[in-house]
Amino acid sequence: MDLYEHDAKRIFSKYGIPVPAGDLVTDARQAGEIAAKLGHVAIKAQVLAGGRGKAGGILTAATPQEAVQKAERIMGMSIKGLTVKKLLVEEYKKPEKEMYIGITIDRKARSPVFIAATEGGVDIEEIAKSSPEKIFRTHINPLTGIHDYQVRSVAYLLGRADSASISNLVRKLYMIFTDHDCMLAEINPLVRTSGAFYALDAKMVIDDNSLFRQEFAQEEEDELSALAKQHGMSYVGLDGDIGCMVNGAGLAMATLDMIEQHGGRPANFMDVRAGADEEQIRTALQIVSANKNVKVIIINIFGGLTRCDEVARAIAGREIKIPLVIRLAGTHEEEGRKILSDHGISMAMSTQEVARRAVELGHTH
Amino acid sequence: MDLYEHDAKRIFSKYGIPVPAGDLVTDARQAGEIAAKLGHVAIKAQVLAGGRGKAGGILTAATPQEAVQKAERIMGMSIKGLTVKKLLVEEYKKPEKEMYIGITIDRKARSPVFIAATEGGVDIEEIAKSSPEKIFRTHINPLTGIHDYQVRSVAYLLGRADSASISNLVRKLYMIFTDHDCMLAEINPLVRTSGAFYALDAKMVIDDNSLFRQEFAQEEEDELSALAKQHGMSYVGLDGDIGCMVNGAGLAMATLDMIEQHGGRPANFMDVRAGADEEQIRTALQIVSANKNVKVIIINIFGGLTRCDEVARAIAGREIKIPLVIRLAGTHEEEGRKILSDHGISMAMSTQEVARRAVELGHTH
Amino acid sequence: MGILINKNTRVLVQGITGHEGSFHTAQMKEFGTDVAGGVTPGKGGSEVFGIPVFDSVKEAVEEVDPDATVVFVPPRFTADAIFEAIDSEIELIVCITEGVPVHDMMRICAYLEGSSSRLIGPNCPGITTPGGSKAGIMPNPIHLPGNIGLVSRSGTLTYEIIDLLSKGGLGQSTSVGIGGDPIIGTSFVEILNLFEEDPATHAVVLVGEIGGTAEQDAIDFIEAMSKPVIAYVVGVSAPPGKTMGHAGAIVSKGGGTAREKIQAFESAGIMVGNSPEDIVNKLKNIVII
Amino acid sequence: MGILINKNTRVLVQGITGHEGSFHTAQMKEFGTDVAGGVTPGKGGSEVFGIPVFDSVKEAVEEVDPDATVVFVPPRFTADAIFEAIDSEIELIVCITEGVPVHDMMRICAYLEGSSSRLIGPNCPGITTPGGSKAGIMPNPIHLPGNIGLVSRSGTLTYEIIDLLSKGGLGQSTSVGIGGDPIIGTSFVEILNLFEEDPATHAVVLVGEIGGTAEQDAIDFIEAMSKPVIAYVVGVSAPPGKTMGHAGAIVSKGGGTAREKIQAFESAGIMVGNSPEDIVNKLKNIVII
Repeated sequence: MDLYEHDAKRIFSKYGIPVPAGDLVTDARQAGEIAAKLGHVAIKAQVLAGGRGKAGGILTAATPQEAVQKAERIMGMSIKGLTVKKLLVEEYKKPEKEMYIGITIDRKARSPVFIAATEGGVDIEEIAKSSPEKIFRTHINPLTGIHDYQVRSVAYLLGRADSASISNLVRKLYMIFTDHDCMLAEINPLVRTSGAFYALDAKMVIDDNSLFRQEFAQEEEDELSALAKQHGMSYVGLDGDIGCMVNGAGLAMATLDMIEQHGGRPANFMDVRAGADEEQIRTALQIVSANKNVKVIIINIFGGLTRCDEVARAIAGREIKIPLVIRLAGTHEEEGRKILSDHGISMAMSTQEVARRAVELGHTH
Repeated sequence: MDLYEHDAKRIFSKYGIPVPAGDLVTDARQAGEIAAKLGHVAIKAQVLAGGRGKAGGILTAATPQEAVQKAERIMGMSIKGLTVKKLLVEEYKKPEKEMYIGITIDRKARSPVFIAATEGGVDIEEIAKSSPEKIFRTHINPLTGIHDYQVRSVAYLLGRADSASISNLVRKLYMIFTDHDCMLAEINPLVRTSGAFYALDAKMVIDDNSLFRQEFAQEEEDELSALAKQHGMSYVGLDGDIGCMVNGAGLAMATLDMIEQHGGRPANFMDVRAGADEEQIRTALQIVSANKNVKVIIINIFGGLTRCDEVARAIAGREIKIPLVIRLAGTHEEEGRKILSDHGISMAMSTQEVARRAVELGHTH
Repeated sequence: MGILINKNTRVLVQGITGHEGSFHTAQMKEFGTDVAGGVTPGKGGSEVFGIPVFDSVKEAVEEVDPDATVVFVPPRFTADAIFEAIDSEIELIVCITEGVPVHDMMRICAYLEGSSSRLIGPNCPGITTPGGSKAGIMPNPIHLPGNIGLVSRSGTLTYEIIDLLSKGGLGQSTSVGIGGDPIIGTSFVEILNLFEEDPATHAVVLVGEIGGTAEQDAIDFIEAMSKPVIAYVVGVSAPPGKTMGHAGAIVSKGGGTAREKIQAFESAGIMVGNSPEDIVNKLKNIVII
Repeated sequence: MGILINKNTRVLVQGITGHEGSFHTAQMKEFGTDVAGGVTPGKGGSEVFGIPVFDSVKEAVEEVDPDATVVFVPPRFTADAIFEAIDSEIELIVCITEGVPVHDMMRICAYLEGSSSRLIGPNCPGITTPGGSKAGIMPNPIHLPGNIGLVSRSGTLTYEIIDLLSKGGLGQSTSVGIGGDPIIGTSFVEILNLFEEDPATHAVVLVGEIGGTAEQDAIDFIEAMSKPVIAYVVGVSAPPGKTMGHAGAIVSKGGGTAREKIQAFESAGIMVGNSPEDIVNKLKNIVII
């Protein structure tokens, strides 16, 4: 899960990484009160999307009046489909120097990698592509943690005169990364201003698999995803009209791909996970059908621990009226087929077939 | 360095390992006051030596009067050459069951090893020899720390019904071991009494090399060792009459061995360490000669970073009157020999020779 | 006859008394797997389907000497179970558990280096050598002995492909699910290498997903293989940057879309199927030729 | 011609600008060692005796490509310096520093497994191949090229033995101080194995101390060696349980006295000298025979 900038900054601050003074507001007028205290401020849309600056979601204001005006301009704005409901209003820091430090996971090396660059504030990937020599990388052994010599390398790169403060930031960022099971912990830009360092932006992505031991309030952008997650399932809304309910992420993606290959458009991705029982399937059906665009629903289950007869029972007892295209295979497949045929429901024999039939059915509706 | 039982118990207690209530006293009468509060007490001599119990250094008392009497009996007692100056007076716990847990370093495996036994209170090495199958051992990877499955193994061994409390103790003992750079951290016996567990005794040995990062008050048993340590040297008093001042522990031991081979008895072990300069050597001479038994002093230096000319100058300018037998070799050997011969001092050519000459000289004194 | 496991492989089940563990233990036994023992701490001394249960892997090793272990324990305890298996020097560890924290996996993978164990997974369906043994959770009836090697990052999608292969008369030497998570114990290349060296395998199906660059990393190796490989990559229609159930199915910042992977295979002259049916058809052409 | 180092070995010095580091760098150069570079963080760009100094081992590797490194950095920073050398894949790391915490060494030794580096030490005088190269702190004038291999846990005692060997006409193929601490990177057995395989070595002197069982652990290997080995163990007169300067020179609870070690060698039929002179005399008999 992604953390909001203001949540990440709260954690940074707790670990002693300096961030600009500021506060979160949900009402544009509050921006004026904060500006009255802090003077020149930056007003930043809090949405879980990149490119906020380019979209006009980050503005500065020199006076309280201006702060209110700018805050009003940003509040309610839509950035990459997300509505801005919260703003971070913080002291504006004019950077003398902008740098980048971040830690992410290198899947190939199977270890964290610390990345630093003497340029920041712009897209680090752009720099990585155009001038790879400007990007410093060092892999961290997950059993030992970051070594002092690695910390020193980053510090010498970013500023020999400031190496003590930078070393400190590097160590703290690594602590944040490991303590919070991060997939990413990033300061971009890290700025130097009047001899001090500040994290002007803060980004943290938490490993979803770690949430049983990390304490983060789940703040989903949409209700259906949140509901699915509550039930141990995974749901992502898409903009088509064919609802999908599949067990297994790979099979779910294959189903979406084949809907598109047949000229249809999926309304969602949904993985009901292994071992789903009758009730779970019923809940999944409710979630998928809650999307008003859905004209037809694909149920594509290849059962292992999930039993086809349980799925069939959930289907037979459904309350929704949207047409279904069903494919059940694997554990208790025969029993499942029998339950459905007793209810007059026919079954497709493969993902290919279920996708084709759903697209056909969608067109006739 | 060894910690006193009461110091180790203070650390155990801080980490949440239960120890009997009690206090340290330096006056036998105080034992009565503590017994008045605690009831039945155990009175334990605080000396850095094993076998206190057999030597009569651990007694119990049922009343305050008895506590004072027993404390008087122990205070001032000599155990393995050490005078008892402090007593730990603590609540007497009648054990239902005595066990052993300890962590030490396995030099061959180059890792910590956790040792547990269902019998405790007696010498663990005796059990290890007579019934090795009763001793549970599990090596700990120093990069990962103790694994839960290892903790569980110990807990199941010592008491399945109490596995949660024992697991807790095991984890804490390992934390103590790593946090304090221990060579040994041991609870013997670990007792179960009225459903609760207590560390009746506590032993910790700290790696001397770690003292730059560990905060332990140096409490040396004898002044000369303490003085030597202050100057970065190593001194151990022995009961012979030939003083020794050598650079390097191996060469120092070889020197002692050869003194004995020639029928003499060394008065001390001393390693002045690499890089000793004129002043260091002068201090070392003072320490060695402070032992009143010393009739003759061997100076045996094979210089690397230590320069023979500096050693020679220290010898030439000495203030003590005890005869010296000298051997200097290695860096600036010629210059050293010249300085000594200018002062009319002759030199032996090997450890063998220096030992032989010292023994001869000792006999004529 | 296939890779990694065969009918002589003695299999241990960690988490044998759990819901999933016991279900799949029964399935494995039915398949013909020699399930030699199980481990559930605190349940040592009991039995599951006549299989002895031990408190620890160490005891299981002493009593029943397994060659492989299948891990079903919940995510919170998975890392410890794998460490225990590695320390007990079990050669092959198959971790089925979904939802293991990535940081735990990084530590485990670093620990595996220099050990004598191989880890498959986590979050994988395991390994099936048809006619031999199954160490995992693939449905029993879909397999057919043959000479196609299959390696996949997916679970249920793999079942469908195996099912279609079998129905099309294309039996499998071994099917291996390496897992869909960002950090896994054994890579495509390592499995491809085993298939290349396995005389019973004549052609290989590789099933990839969006996320990471594991598919691209395999290309150099595939180009040097003597056996034909056909690739299939799902997630073309997945919106970039959205989490797709698997932590592994996130489009990583630096590339990793399904389209990029498919293009990489095609540029290298490696055959790509666009559906399970297509894979079967293309394979039939190869195998006939 | 000897083991571990020879005249072509390119040596790096970590901690080159320190008191000890610079002194022994000069000594090594004088001996004929190819000292290719040095490292002191913050002093990159400077020079010591014409040798370039770098901020990091990585930079040194890029610029001067060393085969070995000699570590002189203080105990507080030693572990990090060794980790840096391992991560930079330097083949041979010789750690001279005395006083490195045992817990640091345990972590390093676990880290070394599966790495491409070998560590000698810590708390050791290093390695000398007379007529070839020196990576360490043994005094220059005492060595003589020849065919005796020497391996020792001691420092200055080793110098005396080498000195007597040389004066007795018994030159050395290589002398190795493995260090006196409880946890060291390379054991007696590993060095004995190198001497056994080295055609230039005809006989070996092993110098042990009280503490641990490293000497006993070597016995099986020595018994299988084709070359004669003569052992010398000091600390017979050391009182048990007293710290003798080296952390390694503590008589461990479970055995490890000098007398036990000597008896173990003698029971196995391995020759034991009782003084440096005795070693030289006994070796002369062997070498003549």
